[in-house]
Amino acid sequence: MSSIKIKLKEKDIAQIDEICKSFNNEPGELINVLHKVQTTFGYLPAEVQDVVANKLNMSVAKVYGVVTFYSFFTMIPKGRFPISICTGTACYVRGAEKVLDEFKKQLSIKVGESTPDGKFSLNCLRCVGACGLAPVVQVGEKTYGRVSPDLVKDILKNYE
Amino acid sequence: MAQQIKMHLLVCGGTGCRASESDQIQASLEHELKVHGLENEAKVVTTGCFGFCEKGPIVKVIPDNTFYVQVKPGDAREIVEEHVIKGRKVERLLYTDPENKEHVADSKHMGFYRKQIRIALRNCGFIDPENVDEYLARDGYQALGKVLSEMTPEDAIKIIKDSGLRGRGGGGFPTGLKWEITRKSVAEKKYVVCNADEGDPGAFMDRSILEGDPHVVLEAMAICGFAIGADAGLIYIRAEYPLAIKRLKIAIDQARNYGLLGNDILGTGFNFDIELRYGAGAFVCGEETALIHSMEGSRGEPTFKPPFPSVEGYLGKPTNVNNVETFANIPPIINKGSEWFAAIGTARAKGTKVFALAGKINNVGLIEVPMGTTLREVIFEIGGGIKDGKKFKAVQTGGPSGGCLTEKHLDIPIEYDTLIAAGSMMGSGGMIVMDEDDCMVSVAKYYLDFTVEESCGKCSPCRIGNKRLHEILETITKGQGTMEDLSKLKNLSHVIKDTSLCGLGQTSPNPVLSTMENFWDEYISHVVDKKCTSGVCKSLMRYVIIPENCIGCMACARNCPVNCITGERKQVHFIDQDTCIKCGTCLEKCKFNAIAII
Amino acid sequence: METIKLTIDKKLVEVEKGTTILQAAKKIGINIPTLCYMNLGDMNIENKPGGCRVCVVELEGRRNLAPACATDCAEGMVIHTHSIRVLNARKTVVQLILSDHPFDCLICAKSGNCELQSLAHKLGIREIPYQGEQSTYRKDTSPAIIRDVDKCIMCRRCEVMCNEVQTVGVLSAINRGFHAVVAPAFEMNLDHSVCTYCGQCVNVCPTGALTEVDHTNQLINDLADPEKTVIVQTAPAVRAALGEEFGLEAGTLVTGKMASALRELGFDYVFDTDFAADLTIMEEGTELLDRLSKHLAGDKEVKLPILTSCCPAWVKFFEHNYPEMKDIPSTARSPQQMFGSIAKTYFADKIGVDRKKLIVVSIMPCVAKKYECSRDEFKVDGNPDVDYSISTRELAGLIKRANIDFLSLPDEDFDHPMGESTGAAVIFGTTGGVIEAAVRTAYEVYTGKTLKKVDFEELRGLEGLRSATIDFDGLKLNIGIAHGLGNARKLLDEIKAGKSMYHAIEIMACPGGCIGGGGQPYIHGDSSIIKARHKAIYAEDEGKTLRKSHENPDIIKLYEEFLGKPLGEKAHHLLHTHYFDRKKEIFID
Amino acid sequence: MTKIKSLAELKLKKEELEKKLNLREKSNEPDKYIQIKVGMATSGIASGAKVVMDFLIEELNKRGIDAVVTQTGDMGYCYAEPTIEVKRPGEDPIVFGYVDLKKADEIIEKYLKNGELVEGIIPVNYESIDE
Repeated sequence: MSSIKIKLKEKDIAQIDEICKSFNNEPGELINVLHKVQTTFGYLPAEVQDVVANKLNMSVAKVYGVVTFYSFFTMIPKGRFPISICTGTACYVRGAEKVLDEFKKQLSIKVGESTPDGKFSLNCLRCVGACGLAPVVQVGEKTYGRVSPDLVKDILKNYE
Repeated sequence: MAQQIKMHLLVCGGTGCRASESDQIQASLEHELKVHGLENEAKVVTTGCFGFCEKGPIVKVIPDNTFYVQVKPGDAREIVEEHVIKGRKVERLLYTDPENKEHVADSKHMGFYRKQIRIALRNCGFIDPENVDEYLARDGYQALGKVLSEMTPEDAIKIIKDSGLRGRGGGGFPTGLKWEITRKSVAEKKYVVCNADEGDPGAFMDRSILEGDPHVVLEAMAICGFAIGADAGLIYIRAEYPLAIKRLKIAIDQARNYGLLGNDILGTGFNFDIELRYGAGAFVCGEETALIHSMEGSRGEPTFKPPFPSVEGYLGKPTNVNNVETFANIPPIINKGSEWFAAIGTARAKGTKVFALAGKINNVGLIEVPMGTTLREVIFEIGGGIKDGKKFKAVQTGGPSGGCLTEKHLDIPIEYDTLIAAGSMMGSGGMIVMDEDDCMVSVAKYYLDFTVEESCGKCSPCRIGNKRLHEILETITKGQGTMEDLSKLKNLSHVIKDTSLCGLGQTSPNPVLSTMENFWDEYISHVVDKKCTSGVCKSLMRYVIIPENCIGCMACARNCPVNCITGERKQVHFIDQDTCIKCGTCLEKCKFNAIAII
Repeated sequence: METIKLTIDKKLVEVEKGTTILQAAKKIGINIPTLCYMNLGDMNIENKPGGCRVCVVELEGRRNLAPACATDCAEGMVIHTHSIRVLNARKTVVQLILSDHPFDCLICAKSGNCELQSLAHKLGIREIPYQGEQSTYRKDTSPAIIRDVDKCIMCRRCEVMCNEVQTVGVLSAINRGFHAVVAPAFEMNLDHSVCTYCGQCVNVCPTGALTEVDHTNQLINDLADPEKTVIVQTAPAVRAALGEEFGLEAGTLVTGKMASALRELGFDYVFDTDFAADLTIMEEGTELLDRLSKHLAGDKEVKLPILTSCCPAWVKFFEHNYPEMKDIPSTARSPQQMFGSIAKTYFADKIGVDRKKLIVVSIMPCVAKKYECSRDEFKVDGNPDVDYSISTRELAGLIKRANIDFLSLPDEDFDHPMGESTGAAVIFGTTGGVIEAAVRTAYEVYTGKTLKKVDFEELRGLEGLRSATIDFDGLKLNIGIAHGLGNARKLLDEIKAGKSMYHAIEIMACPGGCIGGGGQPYIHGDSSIIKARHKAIYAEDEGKTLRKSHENPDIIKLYEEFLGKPLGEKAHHLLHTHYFDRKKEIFID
Repeated sequence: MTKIKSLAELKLKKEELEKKLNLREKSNEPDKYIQIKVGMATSGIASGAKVVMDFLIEELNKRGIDAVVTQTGDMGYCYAEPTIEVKRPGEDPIVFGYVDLKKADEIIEKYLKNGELVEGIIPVNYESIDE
């Protein structure tokens, strides 16, 4: 998984340093650190992982091993409006797959990708627990319930 | 005289209802009360989940137990003006009984609640989870006080053992015995871990408890700490549960402020504190050894047991891991006694179990029933039966580790062993109901898709075997399966179960095996007849024109995105099967029922 | 000791508590097949992830099958290791592994040495019923090691070697599920990573996922080129292991046969790295005494301890991890590089061949040596002092390819002048040897006395970390020895913290020293082989008439004719080097 | 927040706090308590029902009687307003008409405390006004 090359600024490194320090530079806190760092940067580019590894005094291979293990962590920047489709069982049996297909079609991207303009990104997630509203789609913080494929266009229109 | 609060308006603040703007409902209600000068007579309380997620957002009016469903922020004014001021219920917001089409005013009379006994969920939808005082008012921390002041650790363990409580997270290991083993492990440091990494797709009971009653988990963990000799607790919680995390953080602060966590709890000299650890999206971390590795900052790969966490767990120290629902049962057991608890349920499974009802069922939601309740009672009485009057086909219990049960299993009492005997399992309590429109081969494939995605990759049968199972199922749903594939499925499933390292792999073929066992005909029709009777498997579907009904209006041909429909005006049309992408547009556009799926 | 009685395949066995089923079975002659399991008992290295599930056995009363490698015996267990259920499961598991493995066995570098291949053979697998998607990854070729991750079976042995034993931390399991493999961060190329090329990962890889870069074809071409004079040097540890490839018992010395095989292969001169090892002692020993005496005289500029610098993996390790201490190791080049440097100057002049026409090849128990000779500071106008390095394994392959009946070869001697060596040079091949050789010379130079006994038993052994105090006629010299980079790290951290008590430290990257090098014949988990090689090295030393480096007549002559004196200007130029700060040298691609 | 330093303090704290939750606690199991419904339609409010309801809640609380007081819409006895329906646990409900503060006091003292009937009962033939 190679990622887009970025150059970290001094202040970014200072920010990562601060996050690591807030966890006492403890290698056992790696996952908590990565959560915080991802919240700050939006994703976890290789350069950021390198700094984290350095600060926590662990191998960057291990950091990468952890990043690639957990689906919550991403090395690809999310779109400005990240779209997440719940593919939990409740949503699945109520047609989440068709909704997902429609999003793919409308946006012409695959799961895990972002639109070329960086506006939308598409991801699946497992059960947000709003099974009463199945199928559920989240766009950023906003949750849409009982989404059917023909509603997809309308949802996307909200972000024009 | 000072006005006394005579009415509580409980607004569900669970994730499901929040997703439907329940926080705005709360704000609107408060606003309306203020406008009408009623702030001192009625108060709005945000609670945890009521369980009846199907019809959320829910507002419940106390003391008359009026249960308003699918409330919108704009309904606040009417509720205040009609109900609070005039005492008239807002009829249109009341729940309608699907059986007799009548409004049900009092939640006590709803079929959904009638059969439930709430122990783990007793405070959910009842108290404000962000207010420790409401928890204290409901016997909160009394059990901890009792244990610390009046019992020895052995006494506490004995009560839990006698109660017959078994782990609610999946395996059903006796909780008291687990505590005892951890107590007996000698070490200078021990840990209590709460497994809140609920990962079953379609299960949300742990989240609801954490959101609706976070203190019960803290109290139970402290009790466990005292019993096993630990002074540190960790809650491993999914990062996907921001609301639960927020409420846990508030609860931990409040408990610390009252001295119910921290040093010298209730003046007994007992120290115990709790920290949060976040999961990061890995289902396998529900397995306790994987969970521990994840808490240590590593890849969440399971390790072979023994050693069990009770002996060698977090940072190599004895660690007691229980899940949220298990912990939620602890304080009531201590308060009311093991006999009270043991009297509920069946001979081999005591107490209650929380289930997340979802799928093609009328009342999607969270329920708690005594062990031994039948599937029929749960699905048809509490769950209100199948949506849109369709026919019940199967119920999947136990999440990706479980199996699909059918009509013939509906009357078995739900408990750990009976479900296993029927080819499924209790799991964490997900219950997905399927109807005649669900293709069981596709359902098995769906679960394998999940397992393949969530396998950690450490052991070869799970890493490669599940992938191959999924591929074979894919072949079958595409209509390219052979009878040999079916025997491969069977052998592979058995070997994966037999050889996988952890519970994930040891159970991942269950959806395949149980659907093969119960829906063999469907497999055969996919493989031999090349037909998917539920009409789910696209490749096996054919859209055809019924010549008798076709009037040649050309609506279908005009709308076909791939132009595979030909025919002159007023002539019978024809669909070219090689080009057809089975999008279904023609079926939708035809006004004359001239298109059929075969 | 508490014992346990159990039944395995109807045989009763009594074992100590804590014995695994695998060990108990072995005790009564039942060899349960394994794949990911690795136990280098003598080196204290164990890999027991319980991941491959090949060693599963049936345990009566247990719901599922149990991995024999990870399951402890318990009283009264009844175990079946080859019931139909076990055989079917084991076969299916291996079929699954094969279904995600390339089918290029015939041309795989590991063919014939592949544990997966032999397992498939042992289990009688004739078909792979479960076909499907295969994982594909980019092949990564570095100066020393090739990674072909498609062949990774997630046994995690390399990960254990790289992280726990060597603490290098280049390799980690990455991704999840079907896509899980072992790879460097960001799947970057090894040459962009902090890899030391110690090759311990290659040594333990059961398949062809990790192999060394092959230089044999280049060698065959050079040997056939009439324009070129091709000379060879052979490291001491090679002669103690090469015989294994020809079915000889581990620990059989084949120095003479090796020399004669090399001559048969067509080398123009067959020399010995041991010659350069003696030269190393002259330089490094002198440097030690120099720094020691300055230090004792109170010179604050001079730092102790002095660290050996013969091992290229170790050099790269400290360049990455401890660059702030790069003035501590001896500046002496490794024997391989000293040999090359002298060969392409002194010897080239002697035989009147231009250095560009003189091909210097080394036979090394090592893969890092391949990298070492590619380092820029060891080149003159782009021409490397040592052109390339061949591993022990590659040499064995070449001998076989050239139809040489190794076992019936006569014993021959090395050529002169660079073939003469002492026992001190031979022991370079094992942990503790370099420092013992240095002590032999330094003692006599420092005290002016002749050693009564050249054997310093206190410096020998296979413990990962050792220390000894040698009495230099009143001066107590504290010596530390580490082999395995994880052990080295411990000593380095001590130095960094200012807590080191040593005057001199010998460090070898590989467990056991060069005898356990990354280029040696595969031991397939049998660590007794390392022990046997260790013994053989000391046997060779003992058999030598000359056992102190400064007594090597050709070395004496070399200084007289060419170099002048140790640490002199010419020596400094040709035999010493400098180190780089590679801390920031991580590229992300 | 001050720390709770013993089990005894915790019990006191609970007693103090549970009053605030009493309303919900009682409505959870209303059949265990006396249930009073006050007719609160427009006409009821005009005739002083709200005053009566407030009085009942206040006084029941003061006099230590556990009861669930709810309001309900028009009971259909406009002529007799304000009206209240009282249901003692296990007994049939009774409706009182023309309830003013004095009458309310009498109902509390006699009927609620001792089960003595007081004047002003409206004969009804249904089980509960809500159903």
